[in-house]
Amino acid sequence: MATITTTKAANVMVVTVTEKRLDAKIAVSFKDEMASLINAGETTVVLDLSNVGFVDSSGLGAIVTSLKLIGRKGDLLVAGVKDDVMTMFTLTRMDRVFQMFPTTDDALNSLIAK
Amino acid sequence: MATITTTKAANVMVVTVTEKRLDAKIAVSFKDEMASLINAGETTVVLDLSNVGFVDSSGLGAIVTSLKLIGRKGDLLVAGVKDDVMTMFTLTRMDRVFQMFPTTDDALNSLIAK
Amino acid sequence: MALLHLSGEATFDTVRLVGMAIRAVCASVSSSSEAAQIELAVVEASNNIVEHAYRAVQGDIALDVDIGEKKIVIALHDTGETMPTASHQSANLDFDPMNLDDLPEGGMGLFLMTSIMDEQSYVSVNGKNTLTLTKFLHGENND
Amino acid sequence: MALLHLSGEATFDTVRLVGMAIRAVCASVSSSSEAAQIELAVVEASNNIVEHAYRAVQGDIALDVDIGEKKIVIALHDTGETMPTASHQSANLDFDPMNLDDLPEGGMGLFLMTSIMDEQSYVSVNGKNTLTLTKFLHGENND
Ligand SMILES: Nc1ncnc2c1ncn2[C@@H]1O[C@H](COP(=O)(O)OP(=O)(O)O)[C@@H](O)[C@H]1O
Ligand SMILES: Nc1ncnc2c1ncn2[C@@H]1O[C@H](COP(=O)(O)OP(=O)(O)O)[C@@H](O)[C@H]1O
Repeated sequence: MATITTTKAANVMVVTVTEKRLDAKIAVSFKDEMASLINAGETTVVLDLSNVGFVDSSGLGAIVTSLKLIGRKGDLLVAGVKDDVMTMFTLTRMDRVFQMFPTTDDALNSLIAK
Repeated sequence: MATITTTKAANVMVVTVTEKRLDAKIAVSFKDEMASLINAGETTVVLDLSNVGFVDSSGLGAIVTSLKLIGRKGDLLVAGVKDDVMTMFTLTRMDRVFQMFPTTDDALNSLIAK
Repeated sequence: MALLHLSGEATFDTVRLVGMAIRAVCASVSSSSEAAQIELAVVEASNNIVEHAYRAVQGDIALDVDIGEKKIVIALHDTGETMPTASHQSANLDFDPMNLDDLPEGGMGLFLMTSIMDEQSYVSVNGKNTLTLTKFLHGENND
Repeated sequence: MALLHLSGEATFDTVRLVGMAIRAVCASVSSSSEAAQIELAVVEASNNIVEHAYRAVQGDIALDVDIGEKKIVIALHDTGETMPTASHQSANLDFDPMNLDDLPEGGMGLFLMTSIMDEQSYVSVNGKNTLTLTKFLHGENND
């Protein structure tokens, strides 16, 4: 079962995590699905976490892996992070690594503005 | 520790349950506190359950005991019942026994209208 | 999908923790209102163990919670007094809502369990009582 | 106030149920955001048991959850490999957020546990490992 759904908006791939928990149980599948997309050339990605109520360090690690895979070729923006999940980003200081936006639209607008 | 707080509005006693759970752990204390009030002559009571997220059959039983104690001398109106707690009233058909109101103010208004 | 065991001393404090834990794990496969009802059924069953199975004596309560995609099965174990057969077979609640004297102040626990859960079985073997409650899940888990 | 035991086979499915149950019982004495953090700490500790203590072998995970008014104490038990002393003493997470190559993809679990919980101890006796996590509660339980 896929952990994500995707929609293409112009040259941006919006990836929505469909699971409520991005944790050790699904981190590997999620990482693989992200890698397929990125390897297929999708290097400007908005990751929509608005369905996600819990992220553990394997889930966060898989997001970091995706960012590294994209590298300097593109962008990985994170959108829709709930408060409890945001704590995970701030505790690990990953809020300074990722560009974070309240909604997918905000993330898309920031890309258009460039 | 008291399970309720009270405020008097005209001849009506508004009883607010302060506990999140009206269950077997506190049903006896709650019943005793209600009995003291009723025995002291408070026979028109609005019971505010807006803080309560869970009621079990001992809690519901204690409310019924209070109603019986008031008897035909007065009134016991129930206000602020949350959805999950309402299910308890409907399953047991106690929603047909008690006059129920969305808020304490609605309950007070219905008494004034009389 | 996964099995979780819960246990503790049979007290009303433990029942609170059990209830909250059950609601949370059920909400992962069920709607939040259905999870709240399952909590109620389990709390009623657990209160009965504290109040009736152990009455004045101490003892433990243990639950096996099986969270599946199609059903939730919760087995409650105690080593106290066995429930009389008459009790768990007559779980009705008849009263006239208009007649104050007729209103029940107790005896609603078994009725609630039966109303909420789809299947219920009770066995007592070698002093160990097990009440098994099953809830079948329907369609999407909408909150 | 009350002690609840949780246990199950050490799998990521069980860890999910444990996490949700822990959050729910902690929320009864703590704020909902603090309860979410405690869930995270316990999930990290539990994942480590699945991934490192048992690695390829099967085993059980058991938790004692002590919910008090002043503190929450959670003890995690396993009978797998013992954590090397170096591991549970060096729980830092240093990296340059601007340097892509330097970003950690793992190794954040112990750091998170240490950041979230107030006290942490680890003992291994006769093949039984126990990690004890303590969180002190402050003031009112506001949601
Ligand atoms: N686990 C049990 N062990 C022994 N007796 C029980 C148990 N559960 C229920 N009973 C008996 O069945 C009766 C009805 O239970 P219930 O409907 O829950 O109402 P209540 O507990 O309020 O009396 C109890 O009064 C008790 O006599
Ligand atoms: N319960 C445990 N049993 C054995 N080794 C452990 C345990 N927990 C952690 N470790 C060791 O400590 C290291 C750091 O753990 P952690 O910070 O959680 O990161 P990660 O699990 O992502 O490697 C692990 O890689 C492992 O070698």
